[in-house]
Amino acid sequence: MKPRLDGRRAALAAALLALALVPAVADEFYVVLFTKILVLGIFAMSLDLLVGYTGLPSLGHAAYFGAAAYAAMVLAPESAPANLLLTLPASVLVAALLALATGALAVRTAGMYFIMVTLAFGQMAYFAVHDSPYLGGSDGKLLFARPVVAFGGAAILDFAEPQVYYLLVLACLAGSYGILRAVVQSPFGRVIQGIRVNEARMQALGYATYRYKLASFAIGGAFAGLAGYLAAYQAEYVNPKLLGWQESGLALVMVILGGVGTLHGAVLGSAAIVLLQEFFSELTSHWMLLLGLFIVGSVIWLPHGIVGIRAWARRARTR
Amino acid sequence: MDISFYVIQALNGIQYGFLLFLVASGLTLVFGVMGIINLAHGSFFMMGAYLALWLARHTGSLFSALPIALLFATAVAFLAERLAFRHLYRRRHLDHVLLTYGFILIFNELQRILWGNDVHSVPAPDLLAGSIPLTATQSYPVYRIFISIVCLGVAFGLAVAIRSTRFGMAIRAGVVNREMVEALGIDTNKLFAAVFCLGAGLAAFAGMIAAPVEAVYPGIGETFLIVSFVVVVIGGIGSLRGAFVGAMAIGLADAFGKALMPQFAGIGIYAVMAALLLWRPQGLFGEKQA
Amino acid sequence: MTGEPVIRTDGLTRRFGALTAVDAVSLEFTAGRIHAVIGPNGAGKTTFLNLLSGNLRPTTGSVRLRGREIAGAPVHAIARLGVGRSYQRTNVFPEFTCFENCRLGAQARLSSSMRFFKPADAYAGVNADAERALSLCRLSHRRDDAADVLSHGERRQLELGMMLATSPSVLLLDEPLAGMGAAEAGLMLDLIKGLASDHTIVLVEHDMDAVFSTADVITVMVGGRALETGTPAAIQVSPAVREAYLGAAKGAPAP
Amino acid sequence: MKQSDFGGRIRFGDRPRPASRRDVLKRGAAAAAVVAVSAVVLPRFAIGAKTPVKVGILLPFTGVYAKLGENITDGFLMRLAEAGNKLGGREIEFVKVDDEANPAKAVDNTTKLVKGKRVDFVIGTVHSGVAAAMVKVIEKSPKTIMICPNAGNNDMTRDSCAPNVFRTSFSNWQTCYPMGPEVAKRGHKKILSVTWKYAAGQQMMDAFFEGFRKAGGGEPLEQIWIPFEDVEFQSILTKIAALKPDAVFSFFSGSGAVKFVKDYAAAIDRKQIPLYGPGFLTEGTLEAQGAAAEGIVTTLHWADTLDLPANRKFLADFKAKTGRTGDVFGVQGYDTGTLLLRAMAAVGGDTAATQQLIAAMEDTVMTDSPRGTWRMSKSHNPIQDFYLRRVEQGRNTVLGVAHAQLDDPATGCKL
Repeated sequence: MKPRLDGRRAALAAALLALALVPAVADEFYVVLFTKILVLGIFAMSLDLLVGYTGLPSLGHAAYFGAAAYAAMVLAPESAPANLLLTLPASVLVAALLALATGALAVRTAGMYFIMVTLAFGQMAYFAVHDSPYLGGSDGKLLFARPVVAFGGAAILDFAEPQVYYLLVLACLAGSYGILRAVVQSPFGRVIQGIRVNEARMQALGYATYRYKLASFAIGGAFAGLAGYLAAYQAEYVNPKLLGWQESGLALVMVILGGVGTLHGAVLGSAAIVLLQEFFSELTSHWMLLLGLFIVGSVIWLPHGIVGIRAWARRARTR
Repeated sequence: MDISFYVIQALNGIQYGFLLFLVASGLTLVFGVMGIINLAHGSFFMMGAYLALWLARHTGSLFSALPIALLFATAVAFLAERLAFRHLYRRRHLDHVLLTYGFILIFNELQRILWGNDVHSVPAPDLLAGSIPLTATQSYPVYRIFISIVCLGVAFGLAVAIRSTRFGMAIRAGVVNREMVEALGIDTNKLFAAVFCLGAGLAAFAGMIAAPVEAVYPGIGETFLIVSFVVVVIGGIGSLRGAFVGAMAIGLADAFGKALMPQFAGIGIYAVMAALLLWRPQGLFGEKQA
Repeated sequence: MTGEPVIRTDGLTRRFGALTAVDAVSLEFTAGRIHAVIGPNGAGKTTFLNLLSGNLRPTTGSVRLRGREIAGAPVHAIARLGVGRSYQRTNVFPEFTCFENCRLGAQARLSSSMRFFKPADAYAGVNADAERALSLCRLSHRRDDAADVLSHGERRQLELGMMLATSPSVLLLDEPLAGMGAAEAGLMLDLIKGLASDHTIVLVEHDMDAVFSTADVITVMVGGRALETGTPAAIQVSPAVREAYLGAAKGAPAP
Repeated sequence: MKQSDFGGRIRFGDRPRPASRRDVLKRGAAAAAVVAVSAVVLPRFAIGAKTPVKVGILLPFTGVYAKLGENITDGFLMRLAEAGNKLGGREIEFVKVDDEANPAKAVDNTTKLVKGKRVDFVIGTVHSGVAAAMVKVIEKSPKTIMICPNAGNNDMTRDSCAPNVFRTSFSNWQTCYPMGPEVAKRGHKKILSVTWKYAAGQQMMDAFFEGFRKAGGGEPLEQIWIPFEDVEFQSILTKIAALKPDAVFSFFSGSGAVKFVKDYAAAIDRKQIPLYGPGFLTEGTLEAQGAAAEGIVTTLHWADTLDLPANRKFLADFKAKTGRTGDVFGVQGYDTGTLLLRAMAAVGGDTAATQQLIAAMEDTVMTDSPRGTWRMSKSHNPIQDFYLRRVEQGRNTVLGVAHAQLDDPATGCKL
């Protein structure tokens, strides 16, 4: 058990190092592309906590992603960069509170109804923003500039350069991964995994499962919010589509494609989707057809997602 | 506003509700009997609308296009079920979501390749093209009345079929308990294929007859899909009666909501759905969850 | 060993529409005894257990745990009061190891599991409870094996272990011997007997040999009613039971 | 891409690629994510001395606005093809990106063109939100010039005007302001407006009522706002008929315009309550609207029936090359081409001479545009004629000029 764990740690460290070197070796275009992958990676990981660990297949997760993005916009000064140290925690808090409020109702349902209720809340959030002139309506709103880290009025770190921003996003991804990994291995993590497999049994053991599901939902919402904040400043633009069901669906596709219940699979799924989109759209203007065929093929032939490929190959070899 | 406003608005709501019912009834049966969340259900509506457009141009009449388009859409559904869905019945809901999301992309892109991105409109058949003048300023299109009548007929036929045929009995059994279907000696493969095709056929039919009142445009499938989801959840998964009541409720709420409270038109139906689920988590006519 | 009843039901009734599954059942369950509930299929035994464990709400009537009304309380609250429950269908967590399954039970005794950062395996007290439960259910040799590789009998043992890890005072056992071979069943019965001294055990079981050889008290349920309660010997000779059983079900109680 | 064989789709050919990539491509697109990774890590195009001029085209090719994107592109490429596909003597390399009318991807897509593909010019786009985000990126890249061939958000050439941002189309204000006096002139008093609830709709309605008030008209009877891109109008129309206004002023485009006009004709007697709007209501949609559009009066800076030699030539050429009927979007694309050709000729193809390029564009006076004479305003928006048009037998017939050489107020622009 121990050596495998160390091997995994080494692989993680190597992956992190490789990702940290991207701005040094790659063209700005790829830096932006990778920023997108990592931001969506955080988003997908946050959904994986719900889908893969707690068994809550949300189809409205983008609501929290978008809520934090809009919080970032509202909190940003009109014509000066915002202070990351203040606005990031505040935006994440907004997402977490929204998740807590909607989750309190949503986690009372299960299965398909849960999917549908989260979809409904997602759509409500979408239309609330879409129909609000104060938030920019369907046109969305531009952000003045990327945030800075400021102490006592003096900016000490500026994320305007895409390379620097990329490193911020990478640090957030690493931090999120570390925290979420700790969470799923904690007593709390064990409980939510038990709930996913058999909620009734967990109740019979004495767990008030509702509270754990709700806590998980709120934590997932918070990390979705972190991703949303980063997405808003990556595009320097917010728009209701950030909260739309297509965005939620895409995150779900990333999680399932990567492999549920693994966390790192979610990041792989995000990388796969972003890169495939990029690759297919260079091939043909009908890239959506290729992406669709890819998704259909992978769900039929890769039931455990990308992270399942290794086990699948191992089995094929030993056969 | 005078009484005619409310009468016409009610007609509008009922007509929209009927269309929603056709889409939602297929969705709810596929949900209920097969346990499949079919995000691509809206694609069959879209397919119907585009086929109506294309065939009506070639045959010169919407009515002669109907049977061909219905046959085609059902055949596509049959193939999709045979080649893809069948392998995934025993998998998680998540895999169904992923699979059908993939199908949405495929169908939408095929639509783009075949028919492009243009907005099209399908003329109503000449017989039904007129409007009935009601007051000095307003009139009601004959075709919309026609839609309501046809849908009423289909809904009635569906109800009779479900109640009194062997196929209908298998469907009812399947909604209550999937294992029971096998115990009754029904070939589930055949039943599932039939239900899937029926659902797709209903959606395609709705798309076809809706084509003259809706502009035919890319993305029309998803527009109807999401609202149909709301209908199904309000009515209760697997319940045709629920789908009907839900569709009428949403249709009327939409018609009056848009006219009387336009600022809440977008959020309204979702708020209604969320509120209802808090009161009855299984929908109006749904079976209580274990 | 007689004393105050640990659980006492009064006029406990549950209706499903027109059907009365449990009909005005008033029983007492005493500590240190194995109290079996038997009866033909559909007699309402499992429904009765579900009323005790909180899985179902009674239509009317009361359930008192050491004098405290628990009817209608949620499952997890009743479980936290020390009522452990096993199910007809095996309910273990297949991806977890045996130890982790038991730890999940032991962890339920923490005041709260809203602990997010320290690894779950770093709680020494919880680990010790889990090890104890594992040895109680005689699966220590399977400690690090995933539950889904266990045999059917071992899974039932593990389920008992999970329950014991929560340190319950009452055990509600729903057909613990179902689907077991003779050797497995013997082991399980042994286990249950060993637990009797410091637990209140309510046993629903179809295997009559087992019931009559282990139970201290037997209640016969027919059509939702508690027909008769007594020692195995008394039940065996009760004419009312005989009649009801022979009239209502395919099998008669073993002689 | 050195040259586009016009009429077909733009290919992405002659970029140097490693052999392995080509092999992969031959094997088809079914390859998995591994391939995607290797494919994306391509060596970038080396910038040498004799490189072609890079023109980025950022327009919607999928979604509701796809047809507009296509027509703009075709008009633009047609104009460049007329000039031999050379800009100031240099070959042209096109980089075409689908913006999906998605503002969330706009900063990314623009950055991709400006920084990744290092284009000299960006042509785009249709959607106002995308255009606003483009302006934001372009502002920070003073070496790149953006020409907007459609999106009419007022602020682009008002508050947020920039030296290297030009527009060849219109401002939303321009398209509706001239209709105010026209409606007032016809004696309508109680006007109801209906449009999608978004910035463009808001700007257009404001402009119309500004004109209406100035011409002695009163306040709006009622303003109805429909969620953006919603096309279910029946209930709204029932309400309009019940309110009995003198006239309705409305803006929709694309699928919305088709459906609104058809539903309007079916539900409301247009003789009693006539319908007015900016030209988009009947632009590129007449075929789909059919008889329902007959008699609708609109204002726009162009009409297919505009009797000018340049327009007749444009329409004939467009039909010949694409098989489709030219529309205002094609014209805007076409004029964008002219603007680019003139400016590049003025600097002899030297894209580094940004100041001169900008000066040349500012001085442009279009005398041979299909829409008639127009010139660039100080704030980089066309000063142009707005025509009064009426749909007659499926075409927008020009009734006259509603407002000659109309200039946007350009409030807040410091250029």
